[in-house]
Amino acid sequence: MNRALKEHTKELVKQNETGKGISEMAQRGKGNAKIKVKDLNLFYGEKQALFGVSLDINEKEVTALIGPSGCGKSTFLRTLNRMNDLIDSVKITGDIIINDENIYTSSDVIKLRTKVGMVFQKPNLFPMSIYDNVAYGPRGQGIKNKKELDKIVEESLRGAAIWDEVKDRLKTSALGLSGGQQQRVCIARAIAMKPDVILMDEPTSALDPISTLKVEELITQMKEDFTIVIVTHNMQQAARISDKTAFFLNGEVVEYDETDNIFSTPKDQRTEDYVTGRFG
Amino acid sequence: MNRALKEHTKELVKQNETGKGISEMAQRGKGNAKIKVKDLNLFYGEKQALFGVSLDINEKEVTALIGPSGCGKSTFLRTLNRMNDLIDSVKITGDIIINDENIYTSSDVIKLRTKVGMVFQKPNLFPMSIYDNVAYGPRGQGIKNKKELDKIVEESLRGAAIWDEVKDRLKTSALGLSGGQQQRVCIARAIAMKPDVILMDEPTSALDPISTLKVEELITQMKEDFTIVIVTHNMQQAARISDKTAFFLNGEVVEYDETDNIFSTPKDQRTEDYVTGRFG
Amino acid sequence: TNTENEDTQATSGDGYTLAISGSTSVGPLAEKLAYQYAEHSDTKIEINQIGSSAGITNAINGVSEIGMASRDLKEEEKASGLTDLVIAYDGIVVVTHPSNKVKDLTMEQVKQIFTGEITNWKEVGGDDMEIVVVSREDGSGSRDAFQEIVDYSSGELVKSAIIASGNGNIKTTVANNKHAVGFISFEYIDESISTIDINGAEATAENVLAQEYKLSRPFLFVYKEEALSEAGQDFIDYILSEEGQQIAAEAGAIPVK
Amino acid sequence: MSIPTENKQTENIGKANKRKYFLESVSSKLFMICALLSVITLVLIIGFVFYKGSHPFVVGGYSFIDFLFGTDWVPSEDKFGIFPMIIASIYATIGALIIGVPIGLFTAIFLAEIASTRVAKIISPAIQLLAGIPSVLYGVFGLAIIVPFLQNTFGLAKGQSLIAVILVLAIMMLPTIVTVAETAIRAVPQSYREGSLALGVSHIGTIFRVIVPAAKSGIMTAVVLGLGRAIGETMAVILVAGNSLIVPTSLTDSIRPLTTNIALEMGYAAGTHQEMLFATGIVLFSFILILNFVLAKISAKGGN
Amino acid sequence: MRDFKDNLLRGLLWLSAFLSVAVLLMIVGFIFYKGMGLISFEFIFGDYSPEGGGGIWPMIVTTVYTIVISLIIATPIGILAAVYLHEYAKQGRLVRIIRFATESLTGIPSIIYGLFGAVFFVTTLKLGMSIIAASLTLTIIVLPVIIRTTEESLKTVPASYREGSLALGNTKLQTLYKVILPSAMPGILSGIILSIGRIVGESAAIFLTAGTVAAMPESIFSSARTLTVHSYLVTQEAGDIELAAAVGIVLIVIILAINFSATYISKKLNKATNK
Ligand SMILES: Nc1ncnc2c1ncn2[C@@H]1O[C@H](COP(=O)(O)OP(=O)(O)OP(=O)(O)O)[C@@H](O)[C@H]1O
Ligand SMILES: Nc1ncnc2c1ncn2[C@@H]1O[C@H](COP(=O)(O)OP(=O)(O)OP(=O)(O)O)[C@@H](O)[C@H]1O
Ligand SMILES: [Mg+2]
Ligand SMILES: [Mg+2]
Repeated sequence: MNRALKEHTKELVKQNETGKGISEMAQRGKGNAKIKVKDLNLFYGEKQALFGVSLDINEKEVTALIGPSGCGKSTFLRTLNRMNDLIDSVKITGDIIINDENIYTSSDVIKLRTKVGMVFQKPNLFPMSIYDNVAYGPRGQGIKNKKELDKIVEESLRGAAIWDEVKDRLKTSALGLSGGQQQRVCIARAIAMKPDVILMDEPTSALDPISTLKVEELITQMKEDFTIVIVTHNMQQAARISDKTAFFLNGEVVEYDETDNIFSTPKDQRTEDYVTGRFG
Repeated sequence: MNRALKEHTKELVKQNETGKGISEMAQRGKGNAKIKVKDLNLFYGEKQALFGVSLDINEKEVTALIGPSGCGKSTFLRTLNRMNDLIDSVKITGDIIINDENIYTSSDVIKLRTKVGMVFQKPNLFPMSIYDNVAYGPRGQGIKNKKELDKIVEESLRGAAIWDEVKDRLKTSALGLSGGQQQRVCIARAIAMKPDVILMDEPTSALDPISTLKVEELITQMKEDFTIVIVTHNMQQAARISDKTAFFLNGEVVEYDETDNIFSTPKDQRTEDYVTGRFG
Repeated sequence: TNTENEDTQATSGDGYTLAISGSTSVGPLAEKLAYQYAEHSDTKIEINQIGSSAGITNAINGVSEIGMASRDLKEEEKASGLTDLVIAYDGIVVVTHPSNKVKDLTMEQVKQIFTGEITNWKEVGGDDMEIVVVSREDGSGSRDAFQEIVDYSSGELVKSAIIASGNGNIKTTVANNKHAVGFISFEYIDESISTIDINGAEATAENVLAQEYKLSRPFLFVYKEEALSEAGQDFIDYILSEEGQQIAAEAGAIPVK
Repeated sequence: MSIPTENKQTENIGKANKRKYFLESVSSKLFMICALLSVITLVLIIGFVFYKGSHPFVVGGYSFIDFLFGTDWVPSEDKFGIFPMIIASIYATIGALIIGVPIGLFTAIFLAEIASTRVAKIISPAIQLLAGIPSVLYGVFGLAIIVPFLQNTFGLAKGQSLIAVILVLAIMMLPTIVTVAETAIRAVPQSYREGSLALGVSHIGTIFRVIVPAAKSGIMTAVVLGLGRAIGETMAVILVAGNSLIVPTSLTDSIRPLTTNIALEMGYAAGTHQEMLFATGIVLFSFILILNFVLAKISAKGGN
Repeated sequence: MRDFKDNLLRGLLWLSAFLSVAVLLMIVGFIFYKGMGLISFEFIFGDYSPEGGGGIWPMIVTTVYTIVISLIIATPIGILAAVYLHEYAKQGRLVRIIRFATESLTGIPSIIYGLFGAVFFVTTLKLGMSIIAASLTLTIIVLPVIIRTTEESLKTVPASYREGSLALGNTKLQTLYKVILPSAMPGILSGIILSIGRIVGESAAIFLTAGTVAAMPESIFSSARTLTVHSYLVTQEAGDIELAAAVGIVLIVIILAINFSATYISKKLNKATNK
C-alpha cells in the first residue's frame, strides 16, 4: 500500500475522538456482562474459523466487531443466536452464556432468538408486503390483535427511519424497495420483536450517509434498552457508536477493549496496523 | 436530526480536501467527453425514476454518483450499459452517446457491454469455480488458450486485491467465499474483460477498509486506462477517488461539477444540505 | 361394492349388487343383457371388463361372483372348483382392407397366410402386395379359438405379425393398412373393413349354426357353484331364456340354442 | 418496562415455546413418515413383483438365463424368452431420449428465456395440457396419423415400428420435461443473468453458459420424470409398436417393448404365463434402476 | 463464428418450440376433428347406455372423484415428504435411499401399479374394485412427481428467508408455512398440475383397481369407470375412435378448468409476493 493512502487512513482514524464526543455517549456507566463467551472454537467441517474466542459483552452497551474480510466476524456474531445451527457441518466447542444461561446447553433456541434479534449483511426481506414483514415476528409470538400490530409496525418503521418513505405503501411487496430501503425495513423487523440483544452484521453497508446516520442515532438511542453487537467495516462507525471494540484476525480476538483505547492506544501491534491502515 | 449529528457530518465532509490531496490525482488534465447523456427520462411502467438527466462523463476520469437511497443512482448507472433492457416495464427517452455512438439506436448491445463493464451492488458470482468466473468473460470473447486465460485470471485477481487469498483454491466454488471476497472476485471478473468504461454500483459497500482502500487504489490506477463511473454512499470515497461528482435527488441531477467544487462550494442549497448532512 | 361381505346378508332383490368381471369380449354383451334385465329385477349388476384371466381370478378369490371368459379354463383354474357355462357363441371373421380384392379363402390358405407360408396377396388372387398379418395377443380367447380351428400353434404364427390387443385395435389397424389381414368378432363388423368367406361360406350366424362356417368360440360365465347367489342364478336363467338369447343374437353373438 | 411484567412475559414465552417444540418434534416425525412412505411402497411393490416373478425360476425350474436371452416367446408352448423385448425397450427408450430431451429442454428454455411473457403464458399451460391427455389418445393419434405417415413416406408394408414408438414416446415426454425444466430455469436468480450480460456475453451465451448449468438439478429432474413417463408408458405404445416378437434391426421393424408385453398379455395370462410377465417386470425394474443410476452419475459429473 | 453458433442455437430453440407447439396443435386438432361431431348436451350429461348413443356423465363424475381423492391424499404427503428431505433430514444415507426410491417409483409402468393395487388395495385390504382403491393406487403413482417437483421448488427458496425467519424466533414449522411454502408455491403447483395430468391420463392402473362399471358410482367404495378407461375400452374393443376422441375433448376441457383454477388460486395466494 502506498504511503499516501496510509497517511490518509490515519487521518480517518484520528477523527474518532471527535465522533465519540459528539455522540454523547461517553459518560455512560459500565453495564454488566450480558453475554459471556468462553474459549469458543468453531469449525466448518474440517476448517476451523474461530480459535478460542473469549469475551464478555456488557449489557446496554454497543460492542463493535472489526477486522479484515473473512476473519470470522459474521461467524462469531451468528454463534450468539445459534444461527450457525443451520449449517450441518458446523461444530462448536466452548461456552456462550447469555442472561446466565448457557445457550448451547439450554435447548430453547426459539426463546434465545426472540431475545437475541439479528439484522443481516444483505437485506433479506420476505416476499410479502412491508407490513407483513414487520409484523412477522410479533405474529409468530402469537400477537393477532390488529391495533396492536399496527402500532408495533409503525413504531418499528419509525424507529428504523423508514416510516415516512413507506407509510403509503405498507401493503405492497417489500421487494420493490431499493436496497437501502430494504435494509432499513429489516432493522424495523428486528426491532419489532423488542429483543434484549440485537446483533447487526454490517447493517449500514448498503445505506446512504443520511440513513446511516439515522440508524447510528437509532442505535445510540436503542442502547438505553438493548445490548447491541455490531459488525462493521467502517472504523469511524465503530468509533462513533460503540463502547467497546473487538478486533478479529484470522478467527482470533487480537484485542478487546474500550473503543477509545482500541483506536488511540492499541496494545497489539496488529491492531495498530489495522486501525491505522498499515495492515495487509 | 439532532444538532450533534449534523456537526459531525460536517466534520466528515471537511476531510475531503485532505483525502483528495493525498490521492495524487489533482493535477490530471481533463479528459474528453466519453459518455454524453442528453435529457434522459426513465420510467418503470407508470412510475418515472429519472427526470431529464443530462451529463457528460469524461474519458479516463472517475465520475462519482451520490445521493440518498432510492434517488435513481443505480437506475442511471444501468442505463449506461443498457442493463435496464432486462426489465420489461422500463421505457427510456433521450440519448446516451458513448464513443460517438448512440447506444440506444445502435443495436450491438453485446459490443456495448464488452466495452462497458459493470460491478454490481450485491456480489453476483456464478455457481462455478473462481477460475471459471473470472475466465467467463474472456471465454465469451473466444479466448480458449489455457496459458492466456491463466494469465488473464491471475492479473485480474491480483488487480482486485484477492489473488493471495484465493490462489490455492481457484478451482473451488466461488460461492464458498465470504461476501467481501466474493465482491472482489466480481471486480476481477469485470477487469478481465479489459473494458473501456467500468460501471461500479457501490462496489466497496461489502468490503472491509483494507480491501476498500486497495480497491480505491486500484480504481485510481485503472483510470489511466479506463473511464470509471461509480455509485457510492460514502462521500469520503467520492471525494477521495473521483474527479467529478453528480448529485442525484429524486431522479434528477441537482448538481454536477468537479468533485472539489461539489464538496467545498456547492452551488445548490440541496447539494450543500446533503454533503453537510443537513438533509432529510 | 365388495360383494364378499354382502352376499351372506341379502342374496337377491333390492339393493343387492351382482359383481361380474372378466373378458372384454364378453363384457359388451353382458352389459346389454344386464341393461335389459334391469326391467325384470331390482338387482344391480356391476360389470367390469378387465380380461378373461383377471375375471377368472376374481371368481376364484371371491372379488366377483361371476367371471366372464372368452377362452377355456386352464387345468389349475378348473381345479379350484369353478363351473363354466356357455352363454353364447361368438363368430370370428377374417377381415382385410376394403380395397383388397380377395374376398374368399380356403381354411388352408388362411393357415398358410398366418404361418407365413404365403406372404403376398397375389398368391391368393390379389394384387402384388406384401401381406401384413395382424393377430391378437397370446392367451386371448379369440386367438386360441382361431388357431385351434385353423389348426396352427402360437409358435407357428409368423414372427413379424402385428399383435393388437382387442377387436377394436385389429379393426383400426386393418382399416388403415391395405396390406393387412386379421380376425375379429362378428359383432364388430362394419364397412371400414372387408370380410372374407371361408371355404365358400359367408360369415353369418346362420352359417355358424348350420355348421357351414367353422370359425367360432364360446362365451363363458364361470363361478363357484356354492358362492352363486339367488340373484346370480336368476340372471343366468334370464340369459339362457328365449328373451336373453334373442338379445344376444341382436348384439351380434350366436345363441346357444 | 417494569421488571415484574418482564418476568411474566418470559414465563409465558416459556410455556408457549413448550408447545412449539412439541409441535416441532411431532411435525418433523410426521414429515419423516411421509418421506418413508415412498420407500415403503417401493419395497412393497418390488417385493410383490419379485415374489410373483421369481416363482418360475425358484420353484418351476425355469432358467433365468434362457429367459433373458431366449428369442422365442410362445406362452402357450411354454417358451419364455424376452431378449427381443429387452433390445426393443433399450432402443425405444434411447431413441425417445435422443429426440424428446433436446426438444423438450430447448422448448423449456425458449419459453423461460426467449418467448415474451404473453406468448409463454399461452404456450406453457397448453403444453401442460398435453400431460393430461390419456395415453390411449396418443396411441390413437399415432395409429391414425404417424403410422400411415411413416407407411406412405417410406413405402412400408406397415407403419407400426420402432420409429413410431420413439416418436410417440418423445411426444409424450414433452409436457413433463418442458414443464419441470421451465420452472427450474425460471428459478435461476436474475443476478446471474445480469452478471453474464454485463460481461458482454450474448443472451444465448448466457443461457447456455450460466443459466442452464445453474438449473442443472431441476433439468435432471425433468429428464428423470420424462424418462419415467417414457418407460412406464404402455397403452399408447401397444397401438403403434406392432408388438411383433422379433429382434429389431432397423427403425422400421415392429417391436414389442417389455412394458407392452406385460400390458398386452396380463389380461389373459394365468399361472406360469402370468408369473413370467411379472418376471418381465423384474427385468424392467432393473432396467429402470440402471438408468436412474446412470443419470445420477451423469448429473453428478456435469456439476460440482 | 460466435455469431454463427449463437444463431444456430437460437434457431434450434425456435425450431424446438415450433415443433412442440405444432405437435400440440396436431394432437388437439386431431382429437377435436375426430370427436367434435359427437359432442352434445346429451353426450356430456346423459346416462350411459350399452346400446350406444348414451352419455358419459357417470365417467365424468368418477374422473372427478379420482382426481380429488388422489390429490387430497397425495398432495400433503408429497409436500411433507419433500419438506422432510429438503428442510429437515441430514443429507446422509437415509435421504439418498429415499431419493432413490422416489426416483425409481417414477419409472414403474402403470400396469405394474395396477396389478399391485389389485392385489394390495382391492384384495388384501378388502377395498374391492372401487374408486377408493384406484385413488390410493394413483396416489402412489403421483407421489414421486409431487415430491420431486416440490423439492426442486424448495431449493429455489433463498436461504436468507429461512435465516430471517428463524432469527425472528420462529420455529422451523412456522418458517415453513409462513415463508418457505408460499415462496415455493408456483413450483408445487406445477407439480400438482402434472399430477392431475397423470391421474386423468391413467388407464391401466385404474381399470384393474376401479374396474369398468359404466354406472353412476354410489360412493367412493363403488366400482366405476373413468373417462380415460372409457376411451381405452372403446378403442380397444369397438375401435370407435370418434367416441374416444369425444371423451378426449371432455378431458381436455376438465384439465383446462382445473389448470385455470389452480393458477388463479396461486395468484390469489401470492398476491403480495408477485406484486
Ligand atoms: N458456510 C461456510 N462453510 C465453509 N466456510 C465458511 C462458511 N461461511 C464462512 N466460511 C469461511 O469462514 C471464514 C470466516 O467467514 P466470515 O463470513 O465469518 O467472515 P467475515 O469476517 O464476516 O467477512 P466479511 O467481512 O467479508 O463479511 C472465511 O474464511 C469464510 O470463507
Ligand atoms: N425494477 C423496478 N421496478 C419498479 N421500481 C423500481 C425498480 N427498481 C428501482 N425502482 C425504484 O426506482 C427508484 C430508484 O431506485 P434505484 O435502485 O436506482 O435507487 P438508488 O439510488 O440506487 O438507491 P440505493 O442507494 O438504495 O441503492 C426507487 O424509488 C426504486 O423504488
Ligand atoms: Mg461477514
Ligand atoms: Mg442502488
